[in-house]
Formats: sequence, structure tokens, C-alpha cells
Amino acid sequence: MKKIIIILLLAVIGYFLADIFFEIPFGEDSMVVSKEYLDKSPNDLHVANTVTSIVVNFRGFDTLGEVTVLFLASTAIGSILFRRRKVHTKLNPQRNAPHASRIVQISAKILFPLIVLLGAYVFIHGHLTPGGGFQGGVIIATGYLLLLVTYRKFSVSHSSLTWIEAIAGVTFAGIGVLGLILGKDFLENFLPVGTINNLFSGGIIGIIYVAVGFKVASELTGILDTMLSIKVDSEENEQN
Amino acid sequence: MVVANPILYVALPLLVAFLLPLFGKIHKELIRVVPGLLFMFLIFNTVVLFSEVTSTGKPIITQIAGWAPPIGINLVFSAFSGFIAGIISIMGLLVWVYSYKFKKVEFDNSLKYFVLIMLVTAGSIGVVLTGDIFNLFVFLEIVALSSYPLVAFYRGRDGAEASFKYLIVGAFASIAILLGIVLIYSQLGTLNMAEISLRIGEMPEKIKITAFILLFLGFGIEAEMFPLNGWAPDAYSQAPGPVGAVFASMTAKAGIYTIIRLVFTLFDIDAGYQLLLGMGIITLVVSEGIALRQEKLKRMLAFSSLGQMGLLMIAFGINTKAAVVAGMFILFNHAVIKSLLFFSGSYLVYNSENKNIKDLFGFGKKLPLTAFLFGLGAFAIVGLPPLSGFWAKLSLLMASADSNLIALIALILIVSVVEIVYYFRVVNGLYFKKYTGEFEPHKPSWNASLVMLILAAVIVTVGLYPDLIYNYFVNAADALMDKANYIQNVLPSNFVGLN
Amino acid sequence: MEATNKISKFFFTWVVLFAIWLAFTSTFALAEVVTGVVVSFIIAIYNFNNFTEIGLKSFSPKKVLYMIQYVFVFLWALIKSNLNVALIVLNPKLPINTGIVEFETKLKSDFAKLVLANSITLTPGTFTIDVIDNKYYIHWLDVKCTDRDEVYKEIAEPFEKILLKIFQ
Amino acid sequence: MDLFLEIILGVVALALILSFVRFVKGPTAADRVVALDTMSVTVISLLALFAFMFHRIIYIDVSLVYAVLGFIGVLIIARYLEGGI
Amino acid sequence: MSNLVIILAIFGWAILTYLAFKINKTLGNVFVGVLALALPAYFFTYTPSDYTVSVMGMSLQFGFTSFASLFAMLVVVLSSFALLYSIPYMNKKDRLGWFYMNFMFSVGGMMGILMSKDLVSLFIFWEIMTWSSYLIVIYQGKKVNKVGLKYMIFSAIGAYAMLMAIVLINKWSGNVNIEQFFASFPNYSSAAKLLSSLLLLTGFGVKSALMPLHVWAPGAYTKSPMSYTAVFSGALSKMGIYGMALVAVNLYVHSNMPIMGEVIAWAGAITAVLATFWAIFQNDIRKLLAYSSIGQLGYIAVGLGIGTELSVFAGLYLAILHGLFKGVLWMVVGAIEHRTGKTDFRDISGLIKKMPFTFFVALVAIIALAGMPPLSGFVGKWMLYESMITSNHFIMVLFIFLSSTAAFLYCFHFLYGLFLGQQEDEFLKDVKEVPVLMMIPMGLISLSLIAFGTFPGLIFKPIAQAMSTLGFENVTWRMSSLTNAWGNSMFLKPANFMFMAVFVFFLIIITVVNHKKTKKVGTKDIANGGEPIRDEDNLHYSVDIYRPFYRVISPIMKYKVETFYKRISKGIEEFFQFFRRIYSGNGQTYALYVVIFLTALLILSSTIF
Amino acid sequence: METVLQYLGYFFISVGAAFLLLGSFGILRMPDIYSRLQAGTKASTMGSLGMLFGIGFLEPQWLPKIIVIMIFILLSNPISSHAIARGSCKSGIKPKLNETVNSYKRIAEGCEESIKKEE
Amino acid sequence: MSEELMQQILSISFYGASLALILIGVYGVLTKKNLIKILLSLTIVDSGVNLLFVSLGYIMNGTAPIFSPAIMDGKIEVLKTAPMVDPVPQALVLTAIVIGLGVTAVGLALVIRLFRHHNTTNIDEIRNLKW
Ligand code: NA
Ligand code: NA
Repeated sequence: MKKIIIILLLAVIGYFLADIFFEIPFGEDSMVVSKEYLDKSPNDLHVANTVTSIVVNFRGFDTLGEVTVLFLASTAIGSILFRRRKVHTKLNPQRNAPHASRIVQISAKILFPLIVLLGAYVFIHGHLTPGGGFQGGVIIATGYLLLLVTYRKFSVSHSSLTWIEAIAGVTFAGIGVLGLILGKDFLENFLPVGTINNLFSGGIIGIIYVAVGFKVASELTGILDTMLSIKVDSEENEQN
Repeated sequence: MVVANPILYVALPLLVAFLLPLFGKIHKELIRVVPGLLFMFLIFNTVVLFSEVTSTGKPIITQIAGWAPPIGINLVFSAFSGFIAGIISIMGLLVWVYSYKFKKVEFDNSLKYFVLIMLVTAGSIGVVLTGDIFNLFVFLEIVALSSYPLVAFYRGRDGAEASFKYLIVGAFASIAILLGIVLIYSQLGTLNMAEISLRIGEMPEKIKITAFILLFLGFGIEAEMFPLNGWAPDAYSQAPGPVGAVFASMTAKAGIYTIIRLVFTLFDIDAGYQLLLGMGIITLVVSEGIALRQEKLKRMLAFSSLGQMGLLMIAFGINTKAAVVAGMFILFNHAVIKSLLFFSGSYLVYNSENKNIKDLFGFGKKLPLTAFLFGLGAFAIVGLPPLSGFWAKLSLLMASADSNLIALIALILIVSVVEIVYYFRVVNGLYFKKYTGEFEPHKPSWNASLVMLILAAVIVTVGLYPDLIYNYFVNAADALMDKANYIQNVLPSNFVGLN
Repeated sequence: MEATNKISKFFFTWVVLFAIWLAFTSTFALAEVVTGVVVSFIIAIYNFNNFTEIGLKSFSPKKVLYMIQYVFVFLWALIKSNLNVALIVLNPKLPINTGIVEFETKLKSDFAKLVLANSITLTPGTFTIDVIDNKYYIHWLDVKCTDRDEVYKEIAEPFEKILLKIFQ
Repeated sequence: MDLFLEIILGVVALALILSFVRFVKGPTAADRVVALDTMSVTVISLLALFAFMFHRIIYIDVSLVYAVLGFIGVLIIARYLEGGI
Repeated sequence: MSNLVIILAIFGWAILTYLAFKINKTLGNVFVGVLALALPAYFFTYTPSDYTVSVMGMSLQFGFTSFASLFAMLVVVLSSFALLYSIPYMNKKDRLGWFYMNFMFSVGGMMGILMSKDLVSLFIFWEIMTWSSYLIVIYQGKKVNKVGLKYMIFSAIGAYAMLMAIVLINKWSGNVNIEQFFASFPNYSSAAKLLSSLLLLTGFGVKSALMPLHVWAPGAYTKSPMSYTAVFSGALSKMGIYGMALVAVNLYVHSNMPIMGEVIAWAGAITAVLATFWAIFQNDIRKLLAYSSIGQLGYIAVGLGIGTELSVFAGLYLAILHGLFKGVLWMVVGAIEHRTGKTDFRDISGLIKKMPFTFFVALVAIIALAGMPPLSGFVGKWMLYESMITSNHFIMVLFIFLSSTAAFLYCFHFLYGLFLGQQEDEFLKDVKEVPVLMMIPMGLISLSLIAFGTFPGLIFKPIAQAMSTLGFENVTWRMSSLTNAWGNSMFLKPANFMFMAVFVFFLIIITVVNHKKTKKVGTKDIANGGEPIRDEDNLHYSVDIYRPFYRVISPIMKYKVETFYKRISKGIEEFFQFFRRIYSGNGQTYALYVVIFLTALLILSSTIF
Repeated sequence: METVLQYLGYFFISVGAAFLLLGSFGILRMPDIYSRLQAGTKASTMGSLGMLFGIGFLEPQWLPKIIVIMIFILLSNPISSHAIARGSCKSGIKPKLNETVNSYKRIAEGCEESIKKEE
Repeated sequence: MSEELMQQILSISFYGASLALILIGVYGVLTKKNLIKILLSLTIVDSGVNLLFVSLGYIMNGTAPIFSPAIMDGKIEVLKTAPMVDPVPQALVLTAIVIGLGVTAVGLALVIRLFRHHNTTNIDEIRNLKW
């Protein structure tokens, strides 16, 4: 009964939304501000990837927020799952999962550096290719995930993660504030923009994206490690 | 080098939040000290910026990354948004002082706690200041994501349950908001709020209304509008005491701000005001009525908070200058008084397992100061003169009278009686029921007492001399209601004509 | 001995990673090359111990030759296997006779075992379900024999011969 | 030329659809993972094909990243099937 | 010095007193004494000046009208006496600082109400008075939960009715000035007239405990310390009368809405009768006095409601008197409570021997209350009857007469049950007369009652002045007479003397006759004949004395307003209990609400937008 | 020269597409998960390799990257199939085996053995 | 295939797919009892919205808004025939995805704790807070 009602409700919503969606012509150029971005990204910022220049520069403030969201998620998960971090740090999680296949373990060893390299490539070339700090960071975190799921005893040092997180975050926000100190806007570019499609182009955009890459990688790795290491904690007394 | 800048409201907390773990490695105490310094700076920032806004009479528009709006994101520090930002930052400092001794022994917990408090503050201020609708969405998410862990901060309680409910409903909110933004962007090609406001008429009627509905829904969830506020009582009641105050004074403020901006600035839909008014009335009546039936103190406070949000929606829904001024007053009061109630209330039920109202019977003698301050808060929130709550209620009633909403006046007053019933039940119990001795009360620490006394002093001072801050409300109302001025300040140049 | 081994491993890792970097960037622009050197250096520092077992020895001409040989053997097996699968799949009767067999390998190196397992997986009608110590468990689409030695001869021997040479 | 690519595109799409049928049919989670694995490999090829069609190497990068993420995704589900991560 | 400063000084003094009690009890008492003396001294010597404050764009005005001065006099006199009385009375209680602070706050609040020339400041002081009295009601902390809540709820209902009136008046008149409200009232639409005045009346009616808004009063009067109840029932309830007089006279009399005046008058009459009945059946002195107060306030409402010059005059006169004699009576109860610790008729008897002074003042006050000559109450009743008759309210006369007669019953009960009758030695063993500091206020007020009875002109003067504020100019009065509606003087003295003679005669007869019959028996002796005691045998005046009478009127008494209120509140609670179910605790349901809300908005979008 | 390379490229792309189709056809047709893996892994690996290789012919400057992808696929595809097979085996999915070759015991043994090994 | 037909098909499939994802996800959130399934349903809704946003920014025959060297030099005809799609939705969707990820991760952490506390993942059984 309840399901029928829900389906009816969704049918109504679906009807109205479809009505709206199909009113919007598909594939037509309706850009307004984007035109400016497509013009200014290659010409003013010398950044090939317009998405990147939007993400890091035009709308860099969003991205700072986004990085904060990740930072928050990591903090949140730590806060939600662990009462005393001391118990956890530097302690092998010893998850209850069975051993992974030896084959998978060996391949993980080999693949890990390659994945990290790929991640680094992706975030270093964020302004030239469809990559970026987030994508690169996710790739690196995936590498750690690979190790985490294949090696039961593998654990990431949260202390070093903390350092990376902090330094990367501070780099991002600090570059923003530096712009302010140099008499420009927050997050405004104060470096030479270089030649488009060179690695060293786009001013602060590249630096920020590298910082974002580190931040995302460390944040996500921390989250994954926290989530996968929970079984130790469950033996801890639930009482407050 | 600029000393005060709206951007610092957001940038500095983020910077400090990122750095705080490192500070903690240098010295443990820094974890608790640094956030306080930050909040103090934010207040300094508020003072400087506010005096500038007051003296020039123009809002401060900050562009980010060197791009003028609508290309870049901008912050608008006006008499309206700046005032709310100021309230939030001051409440941030008070929450900090209140929780200074919070879990002193547990390093990691206090680190996370202060990080979350700083970010919820920064997020709320960001919501209020930003001039870009997607950026607003991002800040709302920051607020949400720092609220979830705060709700679930204590393990002995059902915080995780509350937090999960909040998360589900909050996720719906963000989806609705995002969908609304998508629809607006697809039609106008811009995310700048001033430009949206300027060109909203270009949107086809159907899409415009759907976008409005979606945003109204999403912001309504954040603003704790009935029936979208199922998460709120749980979250308020399970969070640590100061966090309840954070919700009342920061996140709820950010929520109501969004809905106000939506109706007042972004869209040109007149029915929006009526919708807001109607939903406010429903929220007020239902929440206050349910508060009447609560056995747990914090849950009662939570429903009372929802009622106050309803009152705010009513005030802004009336949409006259007098009503908006009243709304600003209520907004201010709600932040101050509800915080006092949460602060003192959480000490009253500190050691109680179930946090029932009947657990605190007889505490008037056990915790004289705390009980007194709770009583003062109760007196203030129901609008007894000469406390600040009275003036807000009076101005709202007068504004309703001016708009010929006589039934509304009666309704608000009837609801106020209900409010009196449940608040005075607690106050009576505090003083005149027997202490059952089931648990020993926990004496507030000096810093908590200090905060509560400051809030009480504000309540009394404003009650005795409302004109102290009344003009700020008037200015804020002016700034909010002058849409053309907002657009002109954000988009001064030829960009107005861009199509 | 230990130290030189480590250095050899490290340089091997560095070189391989840098090569891959170059492949990624597909350019010799100075900035890219310098960045690549640095990045692969950093990654190599943290991973060289796991990344390889024999280090720079892998580049000895003999081993390279064997590798090339292996590639061809493998590619041939791959093509064969695919045609085999194609025939089976496209045959309306679906002529399969599946079973699981096992054999023991002589390989000691982990990497060799990995390569063997992968090779078996990619070649006709077989794939590795599990490897426990020296025992390989193989799923065979068209079981021809079940005896360990026969199975070894049928499935693993052609690869193992070469692998033994590469990874010693 | 265009026709050729369109036919190839059609074939690859058909492959995707067939795998998707298996994905929907199941019956076990493992079967779905197999289908998913096949689909992800197909998508890698598809992305490369797009790169060629639009003459943009950037899609090759996408394909590479997709390969890595798809692989690890499948691996994790497989680990889950094994009885824990 | 402006008026406002006095009030602020009182408030400030209240806080200082609180702090003084924190330091030392004696110091605190000194602070109380100082205010008790300074208040009348200052009030009767200063010259009022007006003062205006601007708050949130409204101008709030302060200053005394002569009408307000009349009430202010009562407040000042009663408050300072009660404060003095409190010093010994409250001696043994704790949290004195808190008590006195709130006491002074409520005094300040009352003065503020009287000084307010605009509705907003009136409301503010009204609320200060309300919550400070509330805090005193619950101050003793014994079984006060329900009482306090009831008081607060009714006060809130009243106050919010008033507040609604205020905001509407602000809209219709353009400001909140009281005089301008009265001035512009004739221009109101009839609905506005009705609404604004009814709301104001509700507000004032609650404080003056007019039926059916009286429910809070018995409990509240009973639970606060008696020294405060003297002010509470004597002066604070007069604030309601003050407001009602303003509304009734200014709005109904001068704006030709006599029907509304009738409503007030009838409400007063009914209140007078029923409250008197209730008073009769109380076994607790405090309850008796509480209901008696309600009844007396009913008379006053009758006077105000009828709205002729004479009736208003009578009402105001009764109001002042009621303040005085009720003040004394509450002090008497306080004295008894102070010395015996009891307030139940069944526990107390024969106090006359040990507390003769208290008996004397009680007697004076009771006579005044009962409206017997030669004391002042008689004058008021006389005027009231005359005004009813001259304005053709004959049926109402019956009501008031019934009430007055019935009042004798409880007066008798009061005097006899407490002071006369069987004396129990064990009970009286430790009882002694109250300290001098308690005697002085009681004595002085009693004296004034006698004086006003004989020379009503003493109090006619300020009342006549007050009447001028209400629009009755040139009320002519003499030391012992008042000019009535036809221009004839009412000669009070002969009537006074006549009644006095009759009273003395009967007093002597009764005393002599009863004295003969009196025989001292031990209290344990009552069934010495072996005869079983039946229910209907009254062995003592204190217990169920008027049971036969109760049987007669019980059909009326069955219908209690309280049950009605209880049902309403029950209904409201159940209604919201239903709403509470909305918060089912299931997160999914909350998400469903969101979807339902969205669907509803989408479906209604074409209608709403 | 260019055209030869192009035609080679087209050839490989066609082969790749064909094998991709074949692979998905295989996983649809095969009776149990293990045999589906047989078909799926081999054919799809082959298919993607072919397609990538073909594209490498057509866009020679992309070749380095394409080779990296191919190596990655060669390395990862068999491993993921292996992992799936092992996972299904451990989660208790029985293979549909021909009764004449009674080797089901072995897989069962294999699983048990490997599980024992863990403990 | 004519351009318009292509546009129609694409429009129906993209808009339809995103709408379907949204509705399916919401349905899942409202009906699934398992906390994890509810979270996954939320991510499905997110995907639907993101897909919608990206498809709204699409321009027929458009290409990714990245100026590669070839395009900059104008040597290849791509520049003339293929306009660049709107980059803003892509940038915003990136942000939205990251935010969604954060929310999902926090949600999962909460689920873990709820499971420990209540020993169930059935949302109907986790109702200590109500009324
Ligand atoms: Na979200
Ligand atoms: Na478009």
C-alpha cells in the first residue's frame, strides 16, 4: 500500500519534472557566463582546460569549499567511528577478512606505484588534460584502497596523513590569502601565466591543483583506512 | 594588506581548521586556544566591516580570484547579511568559550570538536555572505557535513540515529537545491544571484516555478520548515549542549537566510511570500503544540526552536518593512535566547540519562544560577517584558496589524500561551518540585557560567533598551528589501546588459 | 650485497616509472621531463622494495630476450585461446566439458607466479581460480586430463620454461 | 570512414547491451560482477574509440583512469564475495 | 524628577535589597524598611511631571492622571504597610532576598502601570507585575506547581488579549497613547470597537478575577505569603479594576455602548454571588478570603459597568476600601499563620484570648467588608444600591443583595471560627500576640477604615478628582455626603447612626444570651453521653457549618468553570498529541514528508503561483 | 604507407569490436559463472587490446599512452577475473561441471584448503 | 541519421535517464529498509541530477572544453565543426560529486555505528527518538 502511494507520488513528480526537462532544448548553446570562461581561460589565464580554470580560478572558492567538505567528511568519520584514536594509531587493524589471493596481493604491489604515478600525472596535468586535483587524488586513494583490501595488516600512518592534509589545505587557503596580502583578491593569480599547454602555465592554478591532489588523496585514504579498520573498535566498550 | 575583509570570515576558519591538527602537534593547548583567537578576529572583522557599511551606507562587495561578478564568485557584506554574519561569529565565540573546557582530557575529540565548530561557523557565514547560488549550495553542504558529526558526537546517546535522519533529509535538501540551481542555470546561464535576480523574468514561467519550488523545498529543509523538519528535534536533542545552541544560532540562521534570499531577492514570485507566511504559520502552530507534549527537555527546546523558525517565516512572509524589521529582531533574539536555553538546559540535564524534564525537578536550589538563567531565558522567549523577546514579539504583532492580519495576531498570541505553558512547567518544576535525587547535578564551569551570564545580560539590556540595536534591524531590513540596490551594487557596470 | 640490491631495485623502479611517465606525457619538453624525474623518484623511494624482486638485473640482455620470447609465446596463446572461445561460444551446442584441475609449479618468485597465473587465465580454455603456495587451481573449459603432471604439461609448461629463466 | 566507425560503435554498444543483460539477469552477485567487469573493459575501448572519433587524446586519459578505477572496483567486490574486505 | 525615575529607583532598590539579603538578613530588612517608609513619604510629597521615551519609533509617555493617583495611593499605602508587616512575618523564611526583590518589582510594576500614559508601557509594567507576582506565588514551593502554572496561564491569556488590543489600537489609532485611543475610539468601526474593548477587558478582567477568568485567584492568593497576598488581593487586583474602569467608562459610557457596560455589570454581579457562595464553604481561611475577594471585586465591576456617575463613584470607593480591609484581613490571616502555623478552620479556634488585638482589627475589617454601618463598607454598598436602583437594575439589586447577605455567613464563620468558640488549651498553649511591627500596619489600616466610614469625605476627595479624569466633571461631595444623580444629597450620617444602633443592640443581645449558655467543655468530651455522632451534627462552627445551606445551592455550584477549562486544555493536549505522531522517529518517513510536500507544491503550483 | 597503417588500424579495431561482442555474448550464453569468466575475460581482453592497438595505428602519436593502457589491461583483466572466481568460489557458488569429469571435489577441496590456510 | 532525430534521441535518452535515476533513487530511499541501500539510493539520485546537469550543458557535436595544442593551432577541422560544450556544468558537477561522496561516506560511518549500537541495519528498528 505504502509502496503504491510512493509510486503515485513519484509519478506525479516524474510527470512535472519530465514536463520541465523536455521543455529545455537539448544540445543548444545557451551559454552566457561560460562564454567568458571559454574566452578568458586560454587567453587570460593560459589554461587549456577550461573546466580546470573554472574549478581552480573563476570558481576557486567553490573548490576551497569542496576541499573543506572532504576534510570535513574525514574528520566526521573519524569522530563518528572512533572514540579514542590512540587505540587506533600505529596499530595494525587486523581486519577479520580472509586473506586475499596471493596473486592479487602481488599484483597490488606492482600496480600501486603505477596507480600513484597515474594519479600524480593526472593532478599535475590538471590544467592541460581532463584531469585535476580531485581526479588525481581519487586515483591515488584508490591505490591505497587496493593495498588496504588486499593486505589485511596494511594500515596508513594517520600521523603523516595529518601532515599532508594540513599542508595541502594550508597551501590552498594560504595561496588565497597570499593573494590578499599581495594586494589582490583572494585566490587571484599572482604568478606569471606562462605559455598555454606547457606544464608550467596557468600561474597558481597548477600549484593549487597539486595541493588539492594531495589533500584529496590523503583525505580519502584516511577515510578508507578509518572505515576499514573499524573492527578493532567494535571490541571497545560501547559505553560512553 | 587589508585588515578586515569579508573573505576572511571563510578563509581564516578554513585555514585554521586545516592547520589545527598541526598546532595540536606543537602544543596540546593550542587546539583550544587558537579557535578562540580566530573567533575573536572574526568579531573584530565584523566590527570593522560593519562600521564601514554603516558609514558608507553601501554594502561591501568582495570579488574572489580577481573576477568581477558574474564571472567570479563574490561576497556581499550588507547591513542585512553582515548583521547575520556578525551574530553567527559572536555566537561562535560564545560557543567556544562555553566549550573551552570541553573534554579537556581527550585530545583527539577536542580537536575534532573545535574543527567542526569552526567549520560550521565558517559555513554558515559563507551561506549568508555569498553572492553566488552554487557557492551557497557548497556552503550549505559544509554546514550540513559539520553538523552530522556534531549531532553524533556523543556515543552514549542516540546521536548516530539522529544524525542519520538528518543526513537523509539533508541529502534530499541538497538534491532539491542542486536541481533548482540546474534549472536556473539551464535557462539563464549564470549562477550569480544578482544576475539571476535581474534576469529571472526571462525564465519560462513553468521552469521558473519549478525551480522555485525545488529551492523552496531544499532551503525549507535547512530552515526547519514543517513538515520538512523531522530531523530537527532529534538532532537538537542528541547533540552536545553547545551544539544545540549552534543549531539555533548558526545553521538555522543560515537556513532561514537562504529562504529569505530566495523569496526576496532571487525570484519575483509574489506568491512566494504567501507560501512562506503560510508555512510559517503551520510550522509555528504544530511545533509549539508538539513542544507542549514533550517529556524531554532538549526535545522540548528543539520544538520550541522550530516554532521560532515558524515565527521568523511569518515575519518575513508578511513582507512589509515593519515585519522584516520584526523578523530581524526575532532572528537576533532566537540566536541569543535559544542559546542561553540550550546552554543552561544542557547543564540542568547534564547527568540525567534520559534528559527528562522531571529529572531536573528541584534544581532551582541545586544549581541556582543555571536554573535562574534558564528561567530568564524562558521568560525572554515567551516575550515577557522587559526582556528582549517582548520587543520582537510586539514589533511582529504590530507589523501583522499593519498588514490587517488580525487572525494571525490572535494565533501568535494563542501559541504564545502554549509556549508559556510548557516553559513554565519546566520553570515551576525547577523551583517547586522535589529533588528526586536520582542523579547529582553537574555544576557549570566558570567559562560556561560566563557565557550564560553574557547572554542573559544581552537579553536584559536589549529588553531595557531595544534602540541599542533596533537601528541595525531597520538597516538590515532596508538592505534586504531593496532588490534593485542589491543588483546594482553587485553588478555596477555594463554587465547588467549582458545577455 | 643488501645495499647494492636495494639500490638496484630503486633504480629499476625509478626508471620504469619514469618511462611510464614519459609514455603518459608523450613529450620531451623540459618541464615535463624534470617533473617526471622528480615524481617518479619520490614514488620510487616509497615503493622500490615491493615493486621488483631483482631490480636492474631485469635489464640484462638475456632476460630481455627471454621476455620478448615470452611475449610472442603468450600472444600466440592468447589469439589461440580467443579463437577457441569464439568457436565455443558461437557453437549452438555449446560444447563444453568444464572441470577444475590442479598442478604444482616450480616457480619460486612471486612475480613469476603472477605472470604464470595471468598467462594461464588468458590462454585457451583455462583460468586460475586460486594459487596456494605452489598449487594452482585451474578452471578448465574443456577438461582433457586430470592428473597433476599431465595438467602441468598441458597448461603451464610452455610458459613456465621461459619464466624460470626470466625470474632466476 | 564515418560509416565504419558508426558500425564499430554499434557493435561495441551491442556488446555493452549484452553484458548489461547478464548484469540484470544475475542470478548471483558474482555474475553481475562478471558482467560489470566485461562492461568496464568495453567502456575502456569505447572511450578510446571516442578519442579517435573526436581526435582528442584527452579521452585516452579518461580511458586510462577508467581502466584503473574499474579494475579496483571489481577487485573490491570480489573481495567482498570472499567474505570481507 | 521624572516619574519614570521613581519606578526605576524601585526596581534598582529591589535588586539592591536582593544583594543586601545576600550579605546579611538585618541589612536586608533595613532595606525593606527604608523603602516601606520612603515610598509613601516620597509619593505624598512630590510633584508629578510628564516624561516621554522613544523606543523603536514609538513614543512612550509617563505621568499620573488623577485617576491613576487614586489607585497609586492605595498601592503605596498598602505596599508600604505590607512591607513593614513582612519584616517580622517573613522572618523565619528563607530566600528572603528573592521574595523582597519580587515584591518590590511588583510594586514598581503597579506604579508603572498607573504612570503609563500609553498602552505599550502599560503592558510592559503589567507584565513585570505579573511575573514578579508569579514568582512570589511559587516562592514558597509547596504544592504550587499547578497554582503557579494556572496563574501564569491566565495572566498570559489576559496579557496577550491586552497585547492584541494594543497592536490593533496602534493600527487603528495610529499610536498607542491611551488618551488618543479614547479620543479616536468613536471613529472606530463597530467591530473594531467591540474587538479592542473586549480584548482589553479580558486582559483587565483576568487580574480583577472577574468570572469566568477568576480560576487562578484562589490558589494564587493562598499560596503566596500572606504579607504579599495583602498587596496581591488588595492592590494588585485593583490594577484590573483600574483598567476596567478606564475602558468601561471611557469607551462604553462616553461612546454610547451601554450594552457592553451591562455585560460587565452582570459579570460582576454573577461573580459576586457565586464567589460568595464558594467562600462560604471553604475550610481554609485563605481560600475563604480569596473567594471573598473575588466576590468583592464583582461589586466593583457592577459599579463600573453600570456607568452612571454614582455607580462609578461607588465602584471606585469600594475598590479603595476593599484594598484596605482585605489588606487587613490577609494580614490577620498572616498573623494567625505566623503564630499558629495553621490556616484551617478545623485546626484553629478561640484565638481571641491570646490575640485580642488581631481579633479587634479583624472585627473592624469584617464589619467593613460586610457593609455594616458604621464602617466604611456600608457607605459603598449604599451608594451602589442607590445607583442600581436609579439606573433601573432591579434584578441586579437582588443579586447584590443575595451576595451581601450570604457574605454575612462567611464573615461570621471567619470571626467565630477563628477567634471565638471552643478554646483548646493545647492548641493555644504557645500562641501569643503578634509583634508590634505587624500590629502597626493592621492597626493603622483598621483605623482608616473606621475613619472613612464615619467621614467618607476623606476619601471622596481623591475619588472625585479621579472621576474628572474619567469625564465626570464636578462631582460634588461633602465630608459626609455625596450629591446624587438628581442633584440631591445623600445623607449618610443618619443612616449610619441608625444602623450602628441596631448593630450594637444585637451585639449586646447575642453576647448576653450566648454568654449565659456558654459552658466550658473539654474538647475530648464531645460524645460523653455515649451517643454516636451523626454526620449532620455540627460540633464546631469551624466544620461544615453551612451544610444545610450548601444543599440548597448545590445545583448551581455543580457547574464549575474549572472543569470547562480542564476539558479545553485536555482537548488541546490531545490534539497536539495527535500531531506529535507525525514525528514517527523513522527517518524514511521524514524523507517521505519531503516528497509529499514536493508533490503537493507541484500539484498546487498552478493554483498557488 | 599512411593508408597501410590506417587499414591495419581499421582491421584491429574491427577485430577488437568483434571480440568485445563475442565476450559479452559469451558471458550471456555460458552456463555458470566460471565459464562465463572464461569467455568474458579472454574475449574482452582481446577485444580491448585489439581496439586500442588499432587506434594506436591510426593515431601514432598516442601510441605510448595506448601501450600503457594495453599493459595495464593485460595485467589487470586476468587478475580481476581470478579475484571474481575466487570470490564466487568462497562465497559458495558451485560450478556446473560435467559429471563425467568428477573434479568438483577439487575445487571444493581447493577452497577449503585455502580457507584452512587462512586460519 | 538527421541531426534533429539525433537530437531527439539524445534528449530523450539523457533527460529520460537522469529522470529515471532520480525517481528510482527516491523510490529506493523511501522504500528500502536497509540503511546502506538507502544511502546507495541517495547516490543514485545524485547521479541523476549530475547527469542532468551535464547533459544540459551539452552542445550538439560539442567537444570537451579543453584547448589541446592541435585545436589551438587550428590545424584540425575539429575547431571549426565542433564547438566546446559548456564547461560550467562539468566544473559544478565535479564539486557536486565530491560533496555527494563526502555525504555518502559520512552516512556509511553512521551506518556502521548504528549497526554496532542496534545490531541491525533495518531503518524501522532504529527508532529510539520519536514524538
Ligand atoms: Na548531498
Ligand atoms: Na545547453
